[in-house]
Amino acid sequence: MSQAATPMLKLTRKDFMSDQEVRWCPGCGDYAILAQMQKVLPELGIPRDQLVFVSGIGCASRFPYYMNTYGFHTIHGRAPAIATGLKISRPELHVWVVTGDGDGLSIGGNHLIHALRRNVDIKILLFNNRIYGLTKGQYSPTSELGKVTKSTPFGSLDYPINPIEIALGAEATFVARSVDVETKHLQETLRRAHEHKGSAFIEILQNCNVFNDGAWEPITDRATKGDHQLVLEQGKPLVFGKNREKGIRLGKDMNPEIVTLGEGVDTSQLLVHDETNPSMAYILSRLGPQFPTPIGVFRAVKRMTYDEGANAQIESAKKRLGPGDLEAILNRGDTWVVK
Amino acid sequence: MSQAATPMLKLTRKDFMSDQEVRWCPGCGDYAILAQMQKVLPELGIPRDQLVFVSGIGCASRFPYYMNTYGFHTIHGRAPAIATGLKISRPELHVWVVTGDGDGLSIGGNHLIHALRRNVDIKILLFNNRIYGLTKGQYSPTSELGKVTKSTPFGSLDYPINPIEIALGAEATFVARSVDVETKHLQETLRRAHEHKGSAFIEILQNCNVFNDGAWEPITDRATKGDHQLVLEQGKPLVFGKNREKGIRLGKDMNPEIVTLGEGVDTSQLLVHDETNPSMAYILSRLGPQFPTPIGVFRAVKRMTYDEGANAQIESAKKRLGPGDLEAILNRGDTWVVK
Amino acid sequence: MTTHTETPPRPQVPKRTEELDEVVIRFAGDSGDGMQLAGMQFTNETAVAGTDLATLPDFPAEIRAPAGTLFGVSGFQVNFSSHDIFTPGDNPDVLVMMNPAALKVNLRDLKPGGIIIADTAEFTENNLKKAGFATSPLEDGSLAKYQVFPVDITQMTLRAVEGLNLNTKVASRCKNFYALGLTSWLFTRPIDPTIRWIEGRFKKTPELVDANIRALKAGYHFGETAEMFAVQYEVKPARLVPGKYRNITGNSATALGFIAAAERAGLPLFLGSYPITPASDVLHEVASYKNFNVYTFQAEDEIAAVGAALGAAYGGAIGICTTSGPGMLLKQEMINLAVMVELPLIIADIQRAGPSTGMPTKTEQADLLMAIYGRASESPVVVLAPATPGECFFMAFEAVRLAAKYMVPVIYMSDGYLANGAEPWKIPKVSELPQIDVQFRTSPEGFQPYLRDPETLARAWVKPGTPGLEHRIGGLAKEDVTGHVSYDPINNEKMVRLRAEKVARVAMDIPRTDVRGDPSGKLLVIGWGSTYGALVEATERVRAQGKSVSHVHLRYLNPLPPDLKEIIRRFERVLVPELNTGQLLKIIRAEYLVDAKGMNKIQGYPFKVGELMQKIQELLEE
Amino acid sequence: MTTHTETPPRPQVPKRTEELDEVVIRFAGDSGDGMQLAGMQFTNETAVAGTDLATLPDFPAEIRAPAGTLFGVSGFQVNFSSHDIFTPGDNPDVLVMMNPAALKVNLRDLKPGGIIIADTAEFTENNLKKAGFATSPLEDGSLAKYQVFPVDITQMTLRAVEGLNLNTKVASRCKNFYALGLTSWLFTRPIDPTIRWIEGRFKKTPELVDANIRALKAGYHFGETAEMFAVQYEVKPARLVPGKYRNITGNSATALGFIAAAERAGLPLFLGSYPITPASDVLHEVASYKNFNVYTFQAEDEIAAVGAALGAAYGGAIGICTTSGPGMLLKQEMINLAVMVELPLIIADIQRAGPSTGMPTKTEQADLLMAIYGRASESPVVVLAPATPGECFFMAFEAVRLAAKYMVPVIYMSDGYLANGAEPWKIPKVSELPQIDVQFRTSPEGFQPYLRDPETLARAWVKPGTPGLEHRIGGLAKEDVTGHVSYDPINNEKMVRLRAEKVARVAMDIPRTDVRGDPSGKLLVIGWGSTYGALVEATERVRAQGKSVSHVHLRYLNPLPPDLKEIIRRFERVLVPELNTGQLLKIIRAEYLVDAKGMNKIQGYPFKVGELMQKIQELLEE
Ligand SMILES: Cc1ncc(C[n+]2csc(CCOP(=O)(O)OP(=O)(O)O)c2C)c(N)n1
Ligand SMILES: Cc1ncc(C[n+]2csc(CCOP(=O)(O)OP(=O)(O)O)c2C)c(N)n1
Ligand code: SF4
Ligand code: SF4
Ligand SMILES: [Mg+2]
Ligand SMILES: [Mg+2]
Repeated sequence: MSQAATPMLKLTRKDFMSDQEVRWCPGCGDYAILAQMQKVLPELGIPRDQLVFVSGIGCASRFPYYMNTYGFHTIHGRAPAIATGLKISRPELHVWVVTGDGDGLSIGGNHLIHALRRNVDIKILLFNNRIYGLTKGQYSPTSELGKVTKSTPFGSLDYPINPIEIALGAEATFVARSVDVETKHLQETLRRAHEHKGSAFIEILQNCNVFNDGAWEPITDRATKGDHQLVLEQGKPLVFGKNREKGIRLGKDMNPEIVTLGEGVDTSQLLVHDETNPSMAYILSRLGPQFPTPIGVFRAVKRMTYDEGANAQIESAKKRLGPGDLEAILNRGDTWVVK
Repeated sequence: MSQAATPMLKLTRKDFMSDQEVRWCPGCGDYAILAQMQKVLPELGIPRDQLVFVSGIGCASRFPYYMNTYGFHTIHGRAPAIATGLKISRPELHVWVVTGDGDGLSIGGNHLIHALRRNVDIKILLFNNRIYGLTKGQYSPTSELGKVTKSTPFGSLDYPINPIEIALGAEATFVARSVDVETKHLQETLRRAHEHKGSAFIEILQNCNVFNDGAWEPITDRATKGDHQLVLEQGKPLVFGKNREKGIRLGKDMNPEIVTLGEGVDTSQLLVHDETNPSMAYILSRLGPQFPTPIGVFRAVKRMTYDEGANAQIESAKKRLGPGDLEAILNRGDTWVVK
Repeated sequence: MTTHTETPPRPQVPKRTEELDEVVIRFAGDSGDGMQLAGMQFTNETAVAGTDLATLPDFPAEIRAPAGTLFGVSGFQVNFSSHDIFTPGDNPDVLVMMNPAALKVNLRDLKPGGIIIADTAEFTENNLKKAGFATSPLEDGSLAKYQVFPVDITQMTLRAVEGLNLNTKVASRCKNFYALGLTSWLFTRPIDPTIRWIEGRFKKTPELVDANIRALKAGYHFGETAEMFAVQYEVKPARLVPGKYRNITGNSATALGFIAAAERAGLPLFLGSYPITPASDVLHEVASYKNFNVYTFQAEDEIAAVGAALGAAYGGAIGICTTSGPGMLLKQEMINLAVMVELPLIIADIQRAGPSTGMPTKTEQADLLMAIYGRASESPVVVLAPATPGECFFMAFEAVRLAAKYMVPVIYMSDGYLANGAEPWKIPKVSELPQIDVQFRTSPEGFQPYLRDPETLARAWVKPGTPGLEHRIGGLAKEDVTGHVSYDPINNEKMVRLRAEKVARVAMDIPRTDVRGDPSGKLLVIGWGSTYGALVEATERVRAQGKSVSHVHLRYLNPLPPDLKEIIRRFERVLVPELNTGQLLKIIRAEYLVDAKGMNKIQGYPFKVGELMQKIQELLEE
Repeated sequence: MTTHTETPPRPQVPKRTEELDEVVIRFAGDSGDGMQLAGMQFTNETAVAGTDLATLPDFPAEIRAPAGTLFGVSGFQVNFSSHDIFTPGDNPDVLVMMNPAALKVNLRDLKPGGIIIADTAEFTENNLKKAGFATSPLEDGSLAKYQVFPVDITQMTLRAVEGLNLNTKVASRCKNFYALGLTSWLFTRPIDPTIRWIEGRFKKTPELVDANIRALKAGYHFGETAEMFAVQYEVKPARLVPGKYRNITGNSATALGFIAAAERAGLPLFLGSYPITPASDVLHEVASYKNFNVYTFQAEDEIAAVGAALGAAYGGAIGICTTSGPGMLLKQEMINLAVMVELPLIIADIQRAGPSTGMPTKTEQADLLMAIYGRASESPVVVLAPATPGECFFMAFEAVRLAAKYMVPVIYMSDGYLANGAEPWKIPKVSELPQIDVQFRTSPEGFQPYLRDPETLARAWVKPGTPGLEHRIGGLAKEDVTGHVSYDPINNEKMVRLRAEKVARVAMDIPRTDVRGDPSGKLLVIGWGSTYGALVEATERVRAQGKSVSHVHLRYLNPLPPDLKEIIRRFERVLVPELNTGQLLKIIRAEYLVDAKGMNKIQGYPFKVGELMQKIQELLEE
C-alpha cells in the first residue's frame, strides 16, 4: 500500500487510542497492558495502518477495540490461525495476537503451539490471570491445583499448564514473561518482541481483580517482589532478592539452587543468563515454588520464519518456472481439437 | 463388573487377536507394534474385558479393530478426550489410546497435551511415521523441514514438532520412545507404561513403507543402529556405539557432547540416566542431529491422577455431606405450600 | 440472628393499601450495583408470598462495565400476580433506577402513570452527561406523567450501616438491599426470605451480614415512615395448583433434571462441559452436587467436553454436555460419531443471540435447524425443547430417558431467557418421577453389537468390562447386526434408514398434543421453546375477545408429534411465531405443506404479549 | 523416446472390426494393482481419440488392503461413446479383472453377453478361496453366458520385461499396463498418450519407463496376434461442440477454477486446507502452482485452515478452504464469524458418504442442509454446486466471483463422484473468462466499515495497511454502518435482515433456469450436483418414449433461482432425486408448498440411469 506516501509524523500514545470506551472492570490489569502498548508503539516508528491486532474471545481479547489500528476480534481460541493466514499473505504487516490463558491455552492450545513451531512472524501476548474472566470465574489451565471456582466448588484436579514451558516445548524462537504492573519491563519486553523476527510469545501476568484478585501478589507487591521476581538479563548472573543478595546456581544433577551471596559465594558461581541456551530456558521455566519467578526473555534465537519461507517459495518458483501462465495450465496434458 | 468371577485363565497372544483381517499395507510397521502388544498383554494378567483400546483416525488408529478386547475407533484427533471420559467414570478399566503423528500432534495436539497435564491414567501410543498414511502421503507435524510430499511439492516450511519435547512440556509423568522393529524393547516399554500409574506417553517410531519408507532407517538398520540408537536405562551411564565405545557427557553451559570412551574418558564422567530428573529428560529429548536418538523412558515420576482425584472427590463429598438425597435438593431453598 | 435497633422508631404515618392483580417491576443500575441480586431476592420474596411470577434478567456482556454508561446498565424485571401469569410482562409498572443511565435505557418501556424510584445521589452532572441527559429528568418536569419518588438511596444506605466500620466503597455496595427493602415495603412483600439468604451467603463475613440486613430494613422502614409514600400495594397469592413450591430458574431446573434422571436410572452422571454464557450455570450447579454420583469435567474445549461425555456413555454412565451456539458447532462431529455408534448422549444447547459471538447474554431460538440438520450426511437425532423454566426439569429428565431407551443422541434446547428466568415450581415427588430402566447386556449368548430391540430398534448397551462381550465400534460404516466395518452399498442404505427409523419411533413416546383453545377453528398458533408464556397469554387474551385462535406448543421437535398433522388440518390458517427468521416454520411447511406464516423477532428479547396479539388479530381479520 | 523391438513380429491373424456406439469398461484388481492408473490412462486414450466419456473410480479406504481380499478390490469404470454421454454407465460391457476377488465383486454388474478379460495367473486356489469361489469360474462353466478371455497377464508381463534386470515384484507391477495395452487394442484406442505419460511419470527411473512401455505394447500386440481375439471394436469420435479439449477430473477442475478466478481478480490465492478424502487432491494440485500468486497452507486442523483463509481474506487475498463432511463441521463456527464480519470466503465441501467417518472413498450428496442451515443462529451464506467434473471449473470460479462481489462466504459443494470422475472438457480461453472486479476501498472520505453498496449490500473490502482506514471488526453484534459493538435490539434485527437480504440479492446473478424438455407438462425432475448426468440421460430416454418429463438442474442452492417458482407451477408433479434421504426435497416443499416426491439412494454410488427411468415412468403412470 501507499506506506511510503504517508508522511511519517511522530505519533503519540493518543494516536493509538481508539474512540471506543474501554469496557474492562475498574482496576483490571488489562488497562495497564493497554497503556504500555500504546506507549511503546509510537517509539517503533510504524504507521498505524501497518499494525493489526488479532484476538480471540475473553476479557483480554477485547484489546483490539481499544487500539486505533487495524483490529480483528475473532472467535475463541483461533486468533493464531487467523493471524497466520494474514501474515503469510501480507508479510509486510505487523501482526500482534492478544489472547488469554483460557483462549490461548485451553481451547486454543493447539493453534498456539503450531503457530510457534512454524515460527510465523507474529507477536503473541497471553494475558495470564489464571481464571476465565469473561465467563465469570471458572478455573483456567493455569489455575493452581485445588482451585475453588464456580465450576470447581470442591477444588480443581488438574495440574496447571506452564505457558513458558509449553512455548519452549514447541520450540518457539522468542519466549518471555512480563507483568501488567511492571510498566518499564513490560514496555521493554514488547519492544523486544517487536524487534524479534519470528514468532514471539509473551506471557503477561495480569490481575483479574474481580474473579482472581491477587493471583500474582507476591510478584507484584512492593514488599515481596524483591524476593519473588527474578529479572532475566542477557549475559548477567541470576541475582535477586530485595537487596540483590541472592543468586541461583546450578547444583548437582542439573538442579538449580538458591544461594546467598557473600557467604563464600560470589556472582561468578551463578548461572549466567543466556537467551540462546535451550537448557537454561527450560530450567528457568520450571523453577519450583521455593524459587523466585523469572521475568524477562527466556529464549531468543533466530530461524527462518514461515511467512518468509512461503513467500520465498513463490518467488523462487516464479524464477524457476516463469510467472504462472493461466492459459498454459488450462491446456496442460493431452489435448485434442474437435472441429 | 464381575471381574472376580472370571476364571483367570492364562491367556495367550492368540486370545488378543480379533476375528478381523488386518488391513494395513503389507510391510507396514504397524504389524510389528500390534504383535508386540498382543504378546505383552497376556503377561500382564488382565482379563480381556478390562482392556479398552481407543483410537482416532489414521492407519495407526485402525489398531483397535485387531485387538480382541473392547475397542472404540473414534474421530480424528479426539481419542484422548474420549478415553478421558471413559477412564474418569470407569477407573478400574485399562484404557489405551492409539494415535498417529497426524492424529495426535496435528488435529489432536491440544487433547494430547491436556490429557497429559491432567495425568489421566491412560496409555497413549503415538505411532510416528512422519507422514499422513491414510490420506495417502501428505507431510505431518513430525516431517522434517523441506519435506517434499503431495501437499508440499516445493518442500514443507514448518519446523517439526518433537513429540517427546511436547509431552515433557506438558509435564507428562511418563514419557518414552520405542521402535516398531525393536520387539523386546517395545514390549518392555509397553509393560512399563502399563505399570505406570498416570498418563503414559510412548512415541513409537514406525515405518510407513508406502509413503515414507526408511524414515527411521539409521535407527533401525542393523548396520547403523549402534551409532544411531541411545538406549536409556535408569541409573546407567549414557553409552552407545556399535561397540558401546561412545558416551554422552554434559559439557559447558549444559550442552551435551559425545565422547569416545577410553581416551582418558571413562563412564564415570558420563551422564547417568535418571528418569526422575526433568532437566535430563529435556536435554535428551532435544539432542541434535549429530547425536544418537534416545529410546527408552525419558521421564517417569509419580503424581495424583485425574481419575483418582475425581473419584476421591466424590467419595469425600459423600462422606462429608452424606450420600446425595434427591428429594432434599429438589426442595432446597425457600419453599411454600399452596393448598 | 442479628437484630438492629439503630433505626430510631418514627411516627407512623397512616398509609392506604391498594390491592393490585398484577405488577411488573424493573430494577436497573450499573453492572456492579447488584441489580440481578435485588431482582432475584424480590422474586423469591413474592414467590414465598404465594403469587405467580415470571422474570427477565437482562445484563450486559461486560463483567463490570464502567459506571454510569448506557451499555453498562444491568436490569432485572419481575412480574408477579394473583392469577396465573406466563411472561415477565411487556411493560413495567415500576422502575427502580439506581442511576441516570438506567433511567435513560428503561424509561421508554414504563407504562404511562408508572412509578419511578430513583437514587438521587447518582443523578450528578457527570452521570447525567454520560447518560445523555441535558438536565436532570427528576427536576426538569420531563417525568410529569409518572409518579416519581426521588430517594437518596446511597446516602441513606451509608447512614444505615454507620458504625460498622466499613469503608465507603463496601458500605455503599449495600444500596441494592436498601432499594430492595423499600420496594418490598411498597408491595408488601416479606423480607424474611432475603434476611435468611443474606445470612447464608455472607456467613464468613459477619459484618456484611449485618450491613446488608441493616440496609434492607432501613429501606423497608423508610417506606413505612416517609410521607412521600401514601399508598402501599398488595398482590394477593395466586390460586396455583396445590402443592409445595419453590422458585426456580431454567438452568437450575436443567441441572436438577439431569441429576434426577441419572438417579432414577441408577447410573453415574458425567457432565463434560466448557464454560459459555448462558450455559455455564448448569455446570456450576451440577458440580456442586458431588455427593451424588456426579462427575463434572471442565474440558479444554467443547470437542473434548462432548468427547469425554461420549466416552463416559460408552462406559455406561449418563453422558451429558452443556453449551451454547458457538460451542454446539464444535460438537457436531462428535454427535455424528454418537449417531453412528448408537450410544446415548445428551447435548444441551442453551441458545443465545448470534450469529458468531453475537449478543452472548441475550436470548434467541435460532439454533433449531442447526440442531436437526447441522451435521454432515444423514444424521438423525432427537430434539426436545422445554417451554418454561420449571419445565426444564422435566424435559432434561426426558432427554436422558429417551437417549437411554433408544440409544440415540438427544439435543435439548433451552435458551437464555429460560436459563436465567424464574418461575414458581411445584416440586415433584421423587417417587412420582418415572423410573429409567437401563438394562446393560451381560450375556454373551448370541451377542452381536448391532442386534436391535425389535420395538425401539435400540442396540444393546454393553459396558466395557463385561466378560465375553468384547467388541469394537467406530465411525466407519458398519454392517447390520455384526457392526463390522462394511462398505456394502445396500447395507449402507439399510443402516441409514434404520438410524432414521429409530429416531422416528421416538414418536411412540410423545404424549398427545394439547391444543389450548378450540380443537379446530380459524387460526392455529404453533410455538416451541421459551415463547410459551407469551403465546399462551396472547392467544388467551385474543380468545377472550371471542375470536377463534388456538395454540399448540411443541416440546418434541424431532420427531414431531404424530398427531400434529391432524390438528393442523382442522384450522384455516397457521401462524408460527419464533425468535428467529422462521425455522420451525420451514419444517412445518415442508412437512405438512401448509401455507403457515411466520412471526419473527430477532432482537435478543422475548416476544411481548402485545405484539403477538396484534399479529394474531391481523391474521384473523385478513 | 524409447523403442522396443524385443517382441518378435507374429503372423497377423486377420481380425474383424465392429463399430460400437458406446462401451462401458470396468478395470478391477487389488488396491496395489494400479487399476486406477490403468483406468485413467484408458480414459485419456479414448478422450484423445475424440469420444465423449464419463468415469467412475471406486477404491477402498484402505491404502493397500491385503492382496486377494474382497474389501481390497479397487475398480475404475469408464464409459465412452460416439454420442454425448452423461454417466459412467449403469452396467459394464467389459470387465478387465486382475484376480478372483475382483471378478466376484464386479460380475453381478456385467451385462449379459459381456466380455471378461481375466488374469489367469491370479486364479490360484488360495485366491479363489479368499474370494469365496469353490471352483474357478474360468473353468467351471459358470461364466457361460459371457465371452471370457482368460489371459496369463502376469506371466506375459514378466516375459515382456525380461532382460531389464527387474526383480519379480517390480516387474509384475507392470501388469496393469499389459492389461491396458490389451484393452486398448481391443477397442482400437491409441496408446501414444499413455507412452508419453509413462515417459513423463518415470523420468527419473528409465528402467521403469522401459518396462511399462514394453508391458503396454506387449498387451497391445497380444491382442493383435492372439487368435483368441477375432473381433476388434471401434467407437467413433463423438460430435462434441467444436473446440480444444482435454480430459479433466472434478478436483482438477476445481483447483484450476480457483486459480483462474484469483488470476482474473488480480489477487493472490490463499488455500488453507487440512487433508481429507476426497478433497485432498485439490490442495495437491493448487500447491503445484506456486509460480502463480498461490499460497497453500496445510494447517493443523480444519479450524485453523479456514481461520487462516479468513485471515488472508481479511488481508485482501482470495481466501479458500477445501474439505469434506467431517471437516466441514469444524469450520462452521469460523464461517459464522465470516458471516458477521462480511468478508469473502470460499469453502469447498467435497462431499463423501457418512455420517461420521462413514465410507470416505464413496460419494453422497447429503451435506446440503448442513451447508445451508448448519450454523448457530441466523447465518445465511451462498451455496453453489457444480453438476459435472468439467463444470467444477466454472462453479469454483463463480464461487470466488460471488464471494468477492457480495462480501459473503460461499460454500461450494462438489462430491466424491465429481471429484474423481473425469470427462472431456472444452478448454475455455482465458480472455473469455469474466473479469473479477475487486475495488479495495482506499479513501478515508466518509468511510464507515459497514457502509453498504446500495445494489449488492456489500460492505467495502479494506486492506489492513491502508492509511486512514484503521478500524476494528469482530464477531459481536454490530451497529449498522459504523460496525461498533451494539446490543441494541432493533439494530440487531436490522443487521440479521440485512445479512439475509444480501444473500438473497445474489439471485440477481443467477442465470435463467434452463428447462431440459418441454417448459410445462406432467413431471418436472429437479436435481442438483453430480446427479446431473444420470438425470439428463434418464429424462431424455423417457422423453424419447414420447412421455412428458422435463428436467431442471440447480447450480444455485442458496439463494434458489428466482424463476424456479414459476417453472414448478407449470408441471403437475415434481420429483427430486438425490443421493441423500431428501434434502433439497425439504427445501422445495417448504419454499413452494408443492407435494414434490423424493427418490433417494444412500449407497455411496451415483444413480443408475435405469433406476431413475423406472421411478420416472412409475410416477408418470400413477
Ligand atoms: C466456542 C466458545 N466456547 C466458549 C466460549 C465462552 N468463553 C468466552 S471467553 C472464555 C474464556 C476466557 O478466559 P481467558 O481466555 O482466560 O480470558 P479472560 O477473560 O480471563 O481475559 C470462554 C470460555 C466462547 N465464546 N466460544
Ligand atoms: C476431521 C477430519 N479431518 C481429516 C480427516 C482425514 N484424515 C484421516 S487420517 C488423517 C491423518 C493420518 O495421519 P496419522 O495420524 O499420522 O496416521 P497414519 O495414517 O500415518 O497412521 C487425516 C488427515 C478426517 N478423517 N477427519
Ligand atoms: S473480569 Fe477480571 S479480567 Fe475481566 S475485565 Fe474484569 S477484572 Fe479484568
Ligand atoms: S499407508 Fe503406510 S502407515 Fe498406512 S498401512 Fe500403509 S504402510 Fe502402514
Ligand atoms: Mg484468563
Ligand atoms: Mg502418520
